[in-house]
Amino acid sequence: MSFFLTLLIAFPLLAGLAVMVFSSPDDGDFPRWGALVAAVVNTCASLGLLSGALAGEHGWLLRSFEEKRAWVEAFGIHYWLRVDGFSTFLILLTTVATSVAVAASWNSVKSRAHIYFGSILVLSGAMIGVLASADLFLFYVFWEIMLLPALFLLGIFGGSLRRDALYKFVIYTMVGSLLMLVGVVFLGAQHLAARGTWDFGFDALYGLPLSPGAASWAFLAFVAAFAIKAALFPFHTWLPTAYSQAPMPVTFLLSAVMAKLGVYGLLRIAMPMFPDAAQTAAPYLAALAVAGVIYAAFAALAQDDAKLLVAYASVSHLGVILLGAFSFSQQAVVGTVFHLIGHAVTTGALFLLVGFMAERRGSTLISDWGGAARVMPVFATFFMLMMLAAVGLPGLSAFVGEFLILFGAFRDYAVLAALAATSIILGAAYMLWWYQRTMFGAVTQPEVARLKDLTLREGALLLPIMLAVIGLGVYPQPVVSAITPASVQYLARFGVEPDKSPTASPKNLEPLRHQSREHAHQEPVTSH
Amino acid sequence: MLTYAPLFPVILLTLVALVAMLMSALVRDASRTGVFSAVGLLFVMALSLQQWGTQQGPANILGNAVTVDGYSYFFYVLFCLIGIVTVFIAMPHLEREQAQRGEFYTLMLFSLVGMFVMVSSDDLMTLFLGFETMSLAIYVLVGWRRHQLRSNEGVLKYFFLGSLAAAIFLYGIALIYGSAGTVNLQSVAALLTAPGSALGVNGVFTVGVLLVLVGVGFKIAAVPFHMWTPDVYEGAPAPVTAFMATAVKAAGFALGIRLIAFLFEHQQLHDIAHIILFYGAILTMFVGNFFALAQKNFKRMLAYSGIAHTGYLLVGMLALPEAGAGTAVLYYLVAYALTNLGALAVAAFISGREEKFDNLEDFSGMAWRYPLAGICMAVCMFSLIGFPLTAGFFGKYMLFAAAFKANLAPLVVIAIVNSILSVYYYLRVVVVMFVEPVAENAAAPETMPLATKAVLAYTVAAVVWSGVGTFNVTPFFPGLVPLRAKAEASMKALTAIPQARVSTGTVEGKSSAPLQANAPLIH
Amino acid sequence: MIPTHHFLIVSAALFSIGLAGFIGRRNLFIIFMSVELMLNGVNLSFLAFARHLGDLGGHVFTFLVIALAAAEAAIGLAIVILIFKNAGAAAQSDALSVDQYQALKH
Amino acid sequence: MTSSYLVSLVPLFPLLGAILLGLIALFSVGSGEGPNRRLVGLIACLGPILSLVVATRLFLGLYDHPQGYVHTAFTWFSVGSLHVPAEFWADRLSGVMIMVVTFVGSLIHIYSVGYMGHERGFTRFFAYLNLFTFSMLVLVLGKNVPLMFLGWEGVGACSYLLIGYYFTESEKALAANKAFIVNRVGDFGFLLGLFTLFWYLGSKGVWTVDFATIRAHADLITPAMAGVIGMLLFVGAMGKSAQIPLHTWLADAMAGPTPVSALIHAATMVTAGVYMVARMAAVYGVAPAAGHFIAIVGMCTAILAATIAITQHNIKKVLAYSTVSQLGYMFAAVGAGAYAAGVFHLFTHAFFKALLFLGAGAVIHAMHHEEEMDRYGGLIRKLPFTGGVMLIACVAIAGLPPLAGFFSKDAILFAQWESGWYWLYAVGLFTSFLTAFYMFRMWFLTFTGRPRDAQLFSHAHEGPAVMNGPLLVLAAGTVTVGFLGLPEALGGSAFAHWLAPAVGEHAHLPADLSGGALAAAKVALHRSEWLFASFAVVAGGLGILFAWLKHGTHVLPVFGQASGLFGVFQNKWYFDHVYDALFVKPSIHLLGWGTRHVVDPFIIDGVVRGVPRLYGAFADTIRLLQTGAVRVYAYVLLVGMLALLSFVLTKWSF
Amino acid sequence: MHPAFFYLLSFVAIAAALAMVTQRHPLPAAFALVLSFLGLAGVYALLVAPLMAILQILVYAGAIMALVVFVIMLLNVRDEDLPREPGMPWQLGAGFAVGGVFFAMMVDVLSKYNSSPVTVSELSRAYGTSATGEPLFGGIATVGQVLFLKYTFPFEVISVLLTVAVVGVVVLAKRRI
Repeated sequence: MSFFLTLLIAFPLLAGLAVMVFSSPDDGDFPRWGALVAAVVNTCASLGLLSGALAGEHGWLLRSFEEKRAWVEAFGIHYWLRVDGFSTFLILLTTVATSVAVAASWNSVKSRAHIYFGSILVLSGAMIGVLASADLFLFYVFWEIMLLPALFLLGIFGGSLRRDALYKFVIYTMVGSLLMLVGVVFLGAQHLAARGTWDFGFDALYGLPLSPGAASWAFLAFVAAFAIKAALFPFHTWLPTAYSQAPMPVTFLLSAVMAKLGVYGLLRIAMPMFPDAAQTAAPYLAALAVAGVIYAAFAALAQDDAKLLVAYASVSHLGVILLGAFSFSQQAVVGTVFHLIGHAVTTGALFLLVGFMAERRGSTLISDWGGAARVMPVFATFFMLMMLAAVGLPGLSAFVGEFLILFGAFRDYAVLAALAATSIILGAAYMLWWYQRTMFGAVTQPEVARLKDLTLREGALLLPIMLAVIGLGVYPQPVVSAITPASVQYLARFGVEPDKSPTASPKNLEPLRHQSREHAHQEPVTSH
Repeated sequence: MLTYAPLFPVILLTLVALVAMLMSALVRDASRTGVFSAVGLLFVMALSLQQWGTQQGPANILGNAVTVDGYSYFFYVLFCLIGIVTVFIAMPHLEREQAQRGEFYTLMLFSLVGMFVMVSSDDLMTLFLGFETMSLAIYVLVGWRRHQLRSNEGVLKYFFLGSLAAAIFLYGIALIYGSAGTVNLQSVAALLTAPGSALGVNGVFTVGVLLVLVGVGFKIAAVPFHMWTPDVYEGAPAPVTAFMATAVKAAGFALGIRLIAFLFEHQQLHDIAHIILFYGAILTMFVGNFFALAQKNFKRMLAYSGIAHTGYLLVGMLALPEAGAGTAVLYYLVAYALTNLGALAVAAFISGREEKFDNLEDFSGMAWRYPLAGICMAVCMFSLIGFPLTAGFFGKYMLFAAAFKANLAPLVVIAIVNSILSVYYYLRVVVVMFVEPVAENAAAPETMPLATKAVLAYTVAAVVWSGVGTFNVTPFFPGLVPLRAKAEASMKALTAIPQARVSTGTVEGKSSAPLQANAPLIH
Repeated sequence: MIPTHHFLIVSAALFSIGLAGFIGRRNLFIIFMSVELMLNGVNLSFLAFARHLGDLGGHVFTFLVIALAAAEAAIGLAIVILIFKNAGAAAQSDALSVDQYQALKH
Repeated sequence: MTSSYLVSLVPLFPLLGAILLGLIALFSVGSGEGPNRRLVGLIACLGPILSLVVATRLFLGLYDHPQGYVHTAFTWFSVGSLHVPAEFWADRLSGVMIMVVTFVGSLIHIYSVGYMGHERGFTRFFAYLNLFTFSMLVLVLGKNVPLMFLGWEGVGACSYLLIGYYFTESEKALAANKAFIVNRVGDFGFLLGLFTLFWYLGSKGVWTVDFATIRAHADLITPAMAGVIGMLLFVGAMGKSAQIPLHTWLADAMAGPTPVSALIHAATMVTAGVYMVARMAAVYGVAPAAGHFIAIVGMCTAILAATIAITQHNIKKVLAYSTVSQLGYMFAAVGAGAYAAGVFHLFTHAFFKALLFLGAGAVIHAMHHEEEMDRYGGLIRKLPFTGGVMLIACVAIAGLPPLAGFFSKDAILFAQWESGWYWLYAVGLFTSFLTAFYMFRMWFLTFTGRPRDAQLFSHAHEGPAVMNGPLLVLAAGTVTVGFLGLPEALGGSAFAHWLAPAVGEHAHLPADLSGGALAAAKVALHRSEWLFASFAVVAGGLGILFAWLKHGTHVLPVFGQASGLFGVFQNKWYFDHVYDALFVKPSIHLLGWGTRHVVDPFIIDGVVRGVPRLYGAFADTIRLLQTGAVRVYAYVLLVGMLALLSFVLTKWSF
Repeated sequence: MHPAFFYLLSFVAIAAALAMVTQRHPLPAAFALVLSFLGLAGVYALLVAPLMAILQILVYAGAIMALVVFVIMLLNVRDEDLPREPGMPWQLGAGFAVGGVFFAMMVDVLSKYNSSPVTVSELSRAYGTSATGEPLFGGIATVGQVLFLKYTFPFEVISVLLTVAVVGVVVLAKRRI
């Protein structure tokens, strides 16, 4: 049995606690360096997951990383970790995002740095735990632990409206969590009723015979929990407040990973464990998701604070992702998981940039900016790239996922997918408008004229993100093919067979209607 | 001699109490009495644990006036644990209040004797006497700050309402005695299940049972018998509040479970109890959570929160026929006790002299001044919410699981709604302590006494440790870990009694048809 | 022979008068004595039942209750004294009124 | 054929150039002078020129391999039935396109070295331009729809970047936004078209996004479905190629540097829509209704843009609307199924419109970036070369033989007539008159008459050789390329013949004729071709005459606000006003404002905050029930007890 | 004994009880309560509970009530210390309403408690008779036997309870702690 996943989870958790406990409140350097070293080490370690993921035909699970131990035997609760195509890259994303978040907060945390950096590490560990759990109970435990450091980071280090944001955040997520607890207990009890024992292992709960009426309620309980995390309209209002009030590196982490976990939960638990209820409810949920896409896009259009604008943009994009999660075509499912990563990179980067803007100008109000591209050209270049990535330009990270989702969802919900596709117009509208108002135009404010361009540290932070943005956009196939087997497994739970592979064309290329004879029946010259 | 072995823990505890009484008269340094009490309780706990491990089945001695079974031992250990922690909360507290007197520990020990009695008998009258012994000692403890009006008022209210409840309880016992001819619960259970017996549908008996339930409901603060709780909790010194919120409530539930367990043996009584508990639980949960939100005083808030938790526990009691429900209730009691001890230990420390600063706003920013207190409070609040990796989570989880199995899904949903409501006020405490600026008027000393530190560290560790759920590991925390492991067996011992009675009864089988539908308590 | 339930009804009457006194009066002493009256009502029930059943348990219970009442009386009176001395000094009048003590509320 | 990897090389060179230049630009920030402009210019021109070399090699090879070359570089992404390789396909259609792109692109790169020589952000400009060339090449070479979409969006982004090149001027940045967003509306339709196509074909058992496979299986699509798909895809073309109602961005796009306008907004990018429709010829072949619709939209755009063009004062705006108008022609052609004619017009238009823009650039360069014709006049004396080449281009676009525009436009108009769409033909003919009018109006206003700004006039001078060279080459092209597409009467179109394997051949004669009937039909065809050609020549000539009468003879033409119908023309038919009132303002001020200030804070958060607030208020109220009076507590206790007792005693009888 | 004794004694007990709750000053109320207890002692005697009757007089009416009276006197309750109870009739009326409802319910329930009681002869047979022919039931010997054989544990518990009371009173009443 491998300890790899346990290490991956426990290392940041323990390092985080150690940073909190063994550092004096006035000391900034120890937590900073400690957290950075821990995060980077964990990032490097997590690369080990790729050995399995990229090995090619590895089947559904990376069996070599699986760990299973009894935890509470009386209730069939296991300490059971494993990863598959859905979770591998999200774990990688988490570790990388943690490192970036730590580095991005280097100078911005003035006091209580030990709590700050410790919380980030604990958050990271809990998120990896959520992603690696193969037992519903364990999943729930990690899910809840995740809330704590987020609470601290928002409540202690947040902006001036942090109390409001904190309450909203907590109320929303706790409502979701407790509803999920009902669902967890329900599933356990159903297993008990059907099989005579308690068991919370995912494998035991998939395909469990459920009583339809109660199952749909339990399904909704799970969906509520996950939808709140993933900011499904109309449960999204916590997100803009929390994202705009949290320190930007934290927002980066929340937006890049935590919001994604809601979608992950849908794909891992809510949908496949209640296939019937899921298929019944999916159109309505998809409609909500699409409503969110459009709604948040319009809201983003009307924001005058960059933080809120990006937050609403993120809600809008999450709507697209959720649409994918509620669809049952392979493209949509793979696209959903891929977009979790692709969108994480772009939105995360935008939040980082907004953070840099806040550090420089002391304000993220759009009206406090204007013409900055002349003053900080390198910043403007990075910003442009991320902005174009965020609007889903092909060849950059967000395109593939968005395309696959819309593409796949179109099969099940043509009208909804079409409505969701309006986000490519609206997204361009608010993003470009924002960029233009912030970066373009003449420099009219003396404060803007004094701004400094990107520092080396910030550039070094953005560089890997930039490479990821381009890399995922240009050559997504390795990731896509690693996700694919898991998606097949996932769809099989709904009785959905994957489409046949592209047909070798049943007939040869025939001449067109009016085509002249001498060019007919000539094969194109190909070489691969 | 060995016939009386099951009584040894009670006897030992009484001896400890008597020695403490002598010490309080003779030894000048009262803190020594405190230490002695703690050590004595440790011994009692060790003895209980040892006997728990060795004793086979329930022991009925002294003409069935004493029944000591696993259930009793469970509570012995729990009471001892609470007692020891209370001593350590009280010692620095009393020192600061300059009210360090041996009688405090003596009375606490005597009230523990009363509690021990409450769980060592099936005889209603004995139970009642235990109940009163406990109550009388607590009355005095509540009024410990005798020059403070707040404390006086608390004891006044508690004493008068307590006497009223005691009288009602006693009247109930009288009616049961009159209708059943006995006040021994085992005999009553046997009569209830005896074929052709009309006891279960006897009006006098039923009213007697209801009156007894009112008395118990008073002690566990079930709505509408809860009104005294916030006032008394607020008026009492924090260590006493801690003791009341944990030990007294646990004792009340110990009594309640015993009563309910035999009531459930009879169909009609089961129906009655079911309906009462059902609506009582809902009412209790809602009242607790609604009132708690509006509180500004921390101890008052905890009092209402305690009422809400009584509601959750009532859900568990309702599910009692279901396997695991008893375990859930007992485990919940432990979790709740640990959590409240931690929270009130923090309050006892932070509130300052005479607890002038026990309003929530006075706790503002205190987590930064006293990190351990902050952590402890946060852990306790999260445990009360039912957050994973805390004791409260497993408690709630087990309760809900049992209730689900017992087809009480509506109650579970209501309980969840209430849990959501409760998040508000629990979290506010954490927010106040961590997010708000440090309060200027705080009067707590700069350094935290060792005993307080020990208590806080212990409760944090215990709450988290039992939340991790690693029950099978060698106990790091005396009394805590085996509790969960053995609670199941203890519940079996308790609920097996009526069954054993039935099987040894005069006539085999149950003749009355409705009884058939009644599910046995333990599968 | 007087039917047992006559005794029981007398007992219930005493208990009810105790109840009425408890909630109908403000005087601490009278409230206290109302409780005593209720206990006596219960005692009567015990003895009536004992006679009815021919069982001496009721007598023992009565005995125990009397002892209990003594203990309770001691504690209760001590509390009343304490309150009277403390609060009486503070409040110029109505020191014996139970309604005087309403500081802990809401 | 061993050299098929060359297909992937074509877009590679500009990409490498773009990356290199981008890095140079990024690392030279703050280094004062910036990088060596000569070196940068060299690198910049190298990309498209190398591509041109490779493209020429491929193009020549296509003569023997009409089905083209395919090279799969790697798998872009592949999920289940959706297989999207990065696969490039040079067939005869894309062959023409890569020639246009690389040839015109190279010339414009060279021209820009001169034109942009003194601009800040020189390197950045060429990085964008190279990136554009790359995207455009991907667009035309991509063998499947998503890959084409990559190029499609890529050129859009580059267009955005280049229009906003002078970003310190807010209105130019806004023009860039507008271009991108309006294009996105088109892309929206394009994507939906792709989705419909894929899932519809998939339902027939063919899962593909590959152009060749789609072409082979287009007959599986029902006409109605093909109509829907065709319309949706055409929406994409509308955006990219500035057709009504998505044409509004192109005129604003003139905010970019003039070479950009020449390359992107005249010669290449804007023709992508036409190319796409030609690529999907098989699908449109199934849906004649969609074709008709496209033709109508095209012709409407043509005349609408022409009417606007006759009222514009800005030289680039005139050219911009001219472009829109010409694009309309192209769509009219492809709508009528005359793909060869459409693409041929695209081909010739690339030459003369690039020439016009570059010539205009030379004028603007000479006039110190003054673009308003109000201040031109008499420039032929200062800029004889520029005036000369522009005259050639104007004649070409006016449709006078034997220049390129004559043949291509004639073929289009004839195709309308042949399709039986006589109204469209009439509109086209009238537009042809307007075209000649506004082009010569522009030429006369610029080059003849008296100078209207003496100071600017006195400083005007011809551009450097690096600018004039490309003008000369393009002029030569304008004169000669027309002969590739002769009408049947003059021996038939080599161009159409060349394209036939890719888009099919537009049959001028019924297929079932033979012998004498065929010969007779041929004679009739040739006669009508002559007839219609003469109509076109007359229309063009009239236009020039009118322009001469109105503007050539006046010493000082009147400029100012036109009124009446011309007012509508000058205000671009109020499209911008309507869009602003209908879409832009309501989005921001109604929907955006409403979500931000009403729905989120009051409705949703009203619940989120309201429920807790209610909870709090309720709690604050009921806490008063705890009065603190012992007797009240006792009452509650006793009443509770009595309620309990009475409930039990009444529910169960004892 | 004649049933009239029962009704007379009951009347005394109830009337005295009523008098107790209606007195303004606690001292007359205490005396009324003593009277009531005495009446009750008589009823106890009617119930063949001589020991309890004696204890009632000795301990209850004697000791406990003496304590109460003593405390009332000790506190030297002035008139103004007594609660002004202007609305006392109303309050008491409400109290009696609650008590009355309870009483009515109890009467309803208890009146069904009419099975035939154990007869005197049966008592005599079970517990024996004294020299005068009275049953030993309820006498000091029989009660003591039961108390110490069957109810040892509660007896021990009550001793603890009394100890608690002692300690408690010491704590509460001491001048300074």
